[in-house]
Amino acid sequence: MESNRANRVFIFVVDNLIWVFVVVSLIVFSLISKSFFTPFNLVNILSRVAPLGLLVIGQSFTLITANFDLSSESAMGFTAMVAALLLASQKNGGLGLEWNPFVGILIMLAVGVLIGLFNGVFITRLGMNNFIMTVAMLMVLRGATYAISPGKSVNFLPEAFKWLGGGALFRVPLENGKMLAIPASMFFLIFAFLVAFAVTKYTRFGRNMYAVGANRQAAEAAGIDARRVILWVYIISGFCAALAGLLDAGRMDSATPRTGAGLIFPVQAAAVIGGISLFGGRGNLIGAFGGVLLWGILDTGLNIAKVSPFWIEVSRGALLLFAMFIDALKVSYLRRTAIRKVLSASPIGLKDPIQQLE
Amino acid sequence: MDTSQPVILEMKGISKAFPGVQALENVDLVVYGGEIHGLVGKNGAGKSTLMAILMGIHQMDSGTLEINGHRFTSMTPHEALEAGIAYVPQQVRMMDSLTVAENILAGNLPVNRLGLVDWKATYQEAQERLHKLGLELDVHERVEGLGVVEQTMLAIAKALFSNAKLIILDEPTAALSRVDIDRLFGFVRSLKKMGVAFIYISHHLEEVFEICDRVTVLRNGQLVGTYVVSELDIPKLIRFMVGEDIRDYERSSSKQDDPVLVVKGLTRRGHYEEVNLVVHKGEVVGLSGLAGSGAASLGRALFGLERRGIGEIWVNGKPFTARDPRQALDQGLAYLPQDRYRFGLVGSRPVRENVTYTILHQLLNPAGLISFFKERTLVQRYINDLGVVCPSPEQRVNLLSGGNQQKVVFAKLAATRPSILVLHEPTQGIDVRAKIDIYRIVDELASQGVAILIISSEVRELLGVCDRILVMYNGKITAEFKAGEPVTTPENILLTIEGGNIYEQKQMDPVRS
Amino acid sequence: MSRSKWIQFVLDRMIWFILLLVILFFWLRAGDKFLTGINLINILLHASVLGVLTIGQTICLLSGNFDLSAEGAVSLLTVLAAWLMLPYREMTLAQAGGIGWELSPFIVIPIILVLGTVIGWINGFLITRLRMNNFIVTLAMQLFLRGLAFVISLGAIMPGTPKEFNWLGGGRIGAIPVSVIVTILLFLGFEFFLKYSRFGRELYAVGANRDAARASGFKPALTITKAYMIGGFMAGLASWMLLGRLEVSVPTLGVGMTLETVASAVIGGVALSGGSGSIMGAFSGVLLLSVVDTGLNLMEVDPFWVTGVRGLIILVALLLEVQKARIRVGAVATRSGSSTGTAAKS
Amino acid sequence: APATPAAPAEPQVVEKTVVVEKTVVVEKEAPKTVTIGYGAPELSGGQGVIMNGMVTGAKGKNWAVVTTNANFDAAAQANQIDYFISLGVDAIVVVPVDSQAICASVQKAKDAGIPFFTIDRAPIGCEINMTVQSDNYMAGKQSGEAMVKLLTEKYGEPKGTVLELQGDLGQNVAQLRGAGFNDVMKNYPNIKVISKPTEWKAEKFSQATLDVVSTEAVDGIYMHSDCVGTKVVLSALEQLGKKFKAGEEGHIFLTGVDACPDAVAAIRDGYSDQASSQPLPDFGVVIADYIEKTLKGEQITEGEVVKEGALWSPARIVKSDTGFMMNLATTSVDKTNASDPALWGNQAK
Ligand SMILES: Nc1ncnc2c1ncn2[C@@H]1O[C@H](COP(=O)(O)OP(=O)(O)OP(=O)(O)O)[C@@H](O)[C@H]1O
Ligand SMILES: Nc1ncnc2c1ncn2[C@@H]1O[C@H](COP(=O)(O)OP(=O)(O)OP(=O)(O)O)[C@@H](O)[C@H]1O
Ligand SMILES: [Mg+2]
Ligand SMILES: [Mg+2]
Repeated sequence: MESNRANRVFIFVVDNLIWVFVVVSLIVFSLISKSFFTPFNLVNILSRVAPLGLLVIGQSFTLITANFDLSSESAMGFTAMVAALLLASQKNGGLGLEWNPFVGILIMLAVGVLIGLFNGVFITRLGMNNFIMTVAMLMVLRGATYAISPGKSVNFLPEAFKWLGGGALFRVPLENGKMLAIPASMFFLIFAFLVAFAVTKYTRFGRNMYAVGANRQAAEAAGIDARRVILWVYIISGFCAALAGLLDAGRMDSATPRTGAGLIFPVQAAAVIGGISLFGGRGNLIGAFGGVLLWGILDTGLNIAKVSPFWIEVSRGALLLFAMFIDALKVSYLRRTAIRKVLSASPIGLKDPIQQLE
Repeated sequence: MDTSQPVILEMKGISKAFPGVQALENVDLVVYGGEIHGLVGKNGAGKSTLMAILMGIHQMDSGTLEINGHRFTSMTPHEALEAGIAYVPQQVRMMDSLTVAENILAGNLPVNRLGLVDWKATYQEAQERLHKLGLELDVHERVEGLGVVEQTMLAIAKALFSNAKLIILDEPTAALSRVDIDRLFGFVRSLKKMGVAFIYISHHLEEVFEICDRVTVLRNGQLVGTYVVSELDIPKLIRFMVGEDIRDYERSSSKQDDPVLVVKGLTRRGHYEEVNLVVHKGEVVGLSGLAGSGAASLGRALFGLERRGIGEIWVNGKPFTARDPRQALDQGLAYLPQDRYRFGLVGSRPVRENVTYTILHQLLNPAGLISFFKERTLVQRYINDLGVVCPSPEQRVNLLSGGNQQKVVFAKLAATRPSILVLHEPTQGIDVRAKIDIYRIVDELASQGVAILIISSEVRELLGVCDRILVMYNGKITAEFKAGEPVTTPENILLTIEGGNIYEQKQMDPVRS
Repeated sequence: MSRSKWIQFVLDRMIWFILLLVILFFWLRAGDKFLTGINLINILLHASVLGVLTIGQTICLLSGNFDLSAEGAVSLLTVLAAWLMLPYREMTLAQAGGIGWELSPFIVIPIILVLGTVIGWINGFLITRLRMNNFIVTLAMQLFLRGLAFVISLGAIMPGTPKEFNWLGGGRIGAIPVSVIVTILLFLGFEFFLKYSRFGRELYAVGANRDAARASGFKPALTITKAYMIGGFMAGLASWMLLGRLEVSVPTLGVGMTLETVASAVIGGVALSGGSGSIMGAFSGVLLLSVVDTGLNLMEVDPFWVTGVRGLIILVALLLEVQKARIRVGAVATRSGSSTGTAAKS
Repeated sequence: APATPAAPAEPQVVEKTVVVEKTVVVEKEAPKTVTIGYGAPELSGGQGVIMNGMVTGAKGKNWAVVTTNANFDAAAQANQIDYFISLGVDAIVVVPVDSQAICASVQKAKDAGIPFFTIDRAPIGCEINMTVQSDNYMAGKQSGEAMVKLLTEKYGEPKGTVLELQGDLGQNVAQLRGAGFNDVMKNYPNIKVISKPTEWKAEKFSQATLDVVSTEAVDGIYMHSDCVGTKVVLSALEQLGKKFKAGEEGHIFLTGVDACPDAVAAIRDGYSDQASSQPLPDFGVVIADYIEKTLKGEQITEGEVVKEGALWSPARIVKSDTGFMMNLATTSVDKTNASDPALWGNQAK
């Protein structure tokens, strides 16, 4: 009985390994630097990973259906630039139209949706390979961002536009008399992940996504219109990218031609560490959130641990390898004890859990 | 058969050609409601193609199709589903990473007032639906955690839930043990009572007699006829399928005295214990047992696919130390796996490559590259020797019929010139004619001095081929039957397989429990 | 029958025809400048480094694995090579010298090739022995290696690699650059090698069906490790080529190459799921990218539009490529219709 | 990357290890050590070295420096500045990844009461304590003027074809260097400028040179960064058989911004013609004085700053709408002054 309980606890821990990493890294960095585990810093980690998080949500949706969306980093930059151009004054790099910020937000979200629609239509209707389609889109959109700006950043955006990304929801006083601003983006991020989790877990559409990713033929045989599901996940991914653009532009109070550039690998890494399989049908959004947090903690933690900038990338790579190593140990332990069911439920992205049993 | 039932399906004059093959020519098929309709024929006779046309996967070149009175001149997969036709392939492919409940209700999950998926209701409904069909599965379990029968039954159940009236079962028993087959048949019969019709494709003719009402026979893409099963017998059916009487298989090889494979006290906890066995040169030994008896584990372990545990193994008088398949092959032991799609063949590669995977090192020219000339001649020789029917050695192997695929696996193993060949369910999914071919191949190999160990749940097959049959129960070898001895009867063997003891002379029905 | 075979033949090589179309497009747009010998050589020249890396990537993809680390290896190995060969120069300047050992290129070249291979081995070890996820492992490795490149160079540019070293990247035999010859030989060689060697067979078998490969006596773990080692070796070779061409090491060399190599391979018909595709196919993908790049350099496109136009051209080319499935279905339908002698149905 | 190199004005030997160290904390007798937060936009080329200049400057004052690298990512830089603020540093010094995007962070620092300085680039649209930079537009203009002069010498009138190898068009360093150059070229309709973006990538410098020079009659090449470009472009020309010394038939003029050691050496050797030398090495050292002043509560004043023996002298401090701005002088280097030991490009050992 006792050992059974211990075993259950163990399995629970193994199931939620990503959260173990999150907690351990929090503890380790707190021990390394006393300025890490401060309310200010923790709040900041959450708000700064918000754009990344939104991209991870979109990416997770496509990955669950066994599709890539590599274009989302460019979609984020492009939508942010479109909105910024429409909203900012000429002096600040905009077109001088100075439209109403809400119109700007609507347009930017619509552009995101359009990009997703475009990807989706090409992939589902014209039979393009999803990887290449989105790589091409990545180039087209980044190029378009450079072209419309042209090359210039745009800043000083309207307050209402900035609020979600950079605004404070409320302020709480700290012991040292300073006020801690609780950023709206932090709540939005958590809210977005909850919504995304709810969508994937509690809507028919969400379950259809898993079905399509797990086995497209079987899903189609069950009357699920796989092409429609895939079209929709790309639309959602485009929408999330636009939201990420909104958060980023708000936080930075500007849109730059390079906004979002180079985020795609961190996005995929966060999703995969969080248990979303690159091969579809596995993983959940809560795990992906853990992946995002871990990435954010490493990012900040390494700076705070005063690792030299020259060494930061090295350390990040090494830590990532270490996390995967622990995961591999887990898998091999499970293999030895042959707890096959746990393994197949395990939240770190295995290609084929059964194969790992061999 | 109950002719009072309405006609569900009527296919008339169906023809279909593939590049280079006339797969079907002018074939008719009529199925009534509540009927289990057998569909038999040699490998490549066109059974799967006919069904693919019915399912809208292939388009027929000519012919008509009527389902429940609706006429179709062409069919899409979607229309087929709408019309109530469901296909359960041999390799059931479901949404592995999702739970049983979700697989059942996919695309139509119950929602609450807010439009959100109601998981409690989902599990409950799935449970109830399964219960109504008399199927008890844990609906919370992921499908990848289920066994093969459970998956097949689940697939049938799923089809019914989407209002299928006619379910096509394509070789559903190929990977099942007898116990599981009984479970499946029980399930199918109970559904038949509810008015569901089945088309049942199988190479196990006894099964056709066991479960089918009528049977349609195809030969080389042409219709031979449709017969009421109770008016047929096996030899007749075989004659219809093959077009001639097939000479019964007779052993010609004979066992020699030198032991090739010697296993002493092999033990792996939880799988098998204290296994002792000897296979001699030219001898064919059968090994049978229930699922979980350890027979299959033993085969895989010998080949190095699984851990082996402790104990001694000798091959040709030398200690057998292989830790992986490569070493096993090098030390003279070859293994034919049960699941040929997953372990036997690389489906997307040509026949030529599949045949030579095991012996590439022998085909190298002085430059260390593969000599295509040597390879082609060798492959051609095996294709001729084993009678593999394929348009060319460059054909992708998964486009061949089942029997020919199995021959390719044989060719691959025979090419290594093994001393001992372990065969695991070698005739699964293979037609009667090809089975005989396989037996001949086995016999031929034995007469060349290869020791052969066949692990199979088909007792009749073992009786026809083996010199000796060993039975495993609960991880131990519990009985040995020698060919030609009076105790060596199917009944006795089945009894021991199920754990009984023939010397206790208990009168019990050995075939079914 | 012969007509359909011919259609089949064309369809199988569709990407090459698309390549011709793209060349035609640039010829019309950029005028005779484009179809000059020297420009065609330039196209091949630009295809060389990308090509060498794509060979490595393709081999990894064939085994069913990604290699995201090669671009990191290029960063590290170029920096390392320069660092070992160049004379010492004070580090406080934007340009720096090496560590001061001034090793001969004949020592350094083997070092980077071996190091590349070792990096590949480490990838393979982590993925096959420790069963870590290949995507994350190689991504982490990329970060790690690029990080090391910065640690060694401190971000500085190291100019002036020795003549003997530059031969591969910058040398020419007549008008033809050595790197072009080497790259073409490598593509042909690897195409041949994968077709005729034992390793090639293993690679396709392991990529297509790992379990069956194992049961056929192959060792998937070993094959995958070898694939990564080839990938690493190619990264070493690409580093040598690139550094020799530029004569300057910058720690950011190679940034963004992963997507390009994977894209080239996939454009050329290599499946991301493993076991299908060919080296020459991947070459066509590489050529497509470099034709587009060179063409854009000759057409006076607004610099701000270059990236976007590049993406668009690739998109259109692929759109043509996917049409082949439809053409094929059409061709097969008419053929089977005629062979049964029945009237074509609607 | 654009080289904005740093060599201390008083040549001093800086050990390599100094650079590698994450922070240089030198204990002071005073109870509180001053800590500076330094944010680099990236570390390749000159940027890594600017950072070392800052470290050197701080070391001279016995300050600690916390350094970060944004790797071209404006958002990452914003995060790092948040972190400086939470750390409570005494002053923040940044080379902005994006001059406009930095303003949100400037506001945060202001709210927290931390003085804010930038090096190399001024912010656009917000006010900070001070910027120390050299004028990139000016540098581009100098190179442009030199190019015009060279073309006029060759043809007797300003005409010909010039290849402009641009940096990353999303960064205003590249934009200013481009604008300075092109504003000169605009006046000469017979000079055709072919612009190719390189994103500061050495590969692309090489590729664009090979493609354009082999198909067009190019008379001159202008590089947004000669640190990255000189060697690469020369080796590309050599591969095309078009590498000639000044005065030889077929020589292609080379001008560029930065005046890195190679570029200066190439001018001496006659392969290159002009480089606009930005006296950037001293940024960190110069700015340290003004940080000290600000921390002591003293006012920075407008006016000329002269320092004996420094090429950046005389410099002017002016008050602009983005705060005090100190523009260090840019020197146009050609064969007449290429051997001047005061050029930072000649200070390598
Ligand atoms: N997609 C295809 N392309 C070309 N030929 C095919 C294709 N599918 C089937 N064939 C050929 O059509 C013929 C009929 O095959 P089919 O699969 O219908 O036989 P089968 O009766 O189902 O055999 P088995 O018992 O082995 O399953 C065979 O000669 C087969 O090789
Ligand atoms: N990977 C595994 N993890 C845990 N237990 C296993 C595993 N594989 C098999 N077993 C258990 O080991 C025993 C032997 O299983 P195995 O499937 O090898 O039996 P078998 O005799 O080979 O069956 P069959 O003849 O039907 O193939 C069974 O009790 C089974 O539940
Ligand atoms: Mg079949
Ligand atoms: Mg078939």
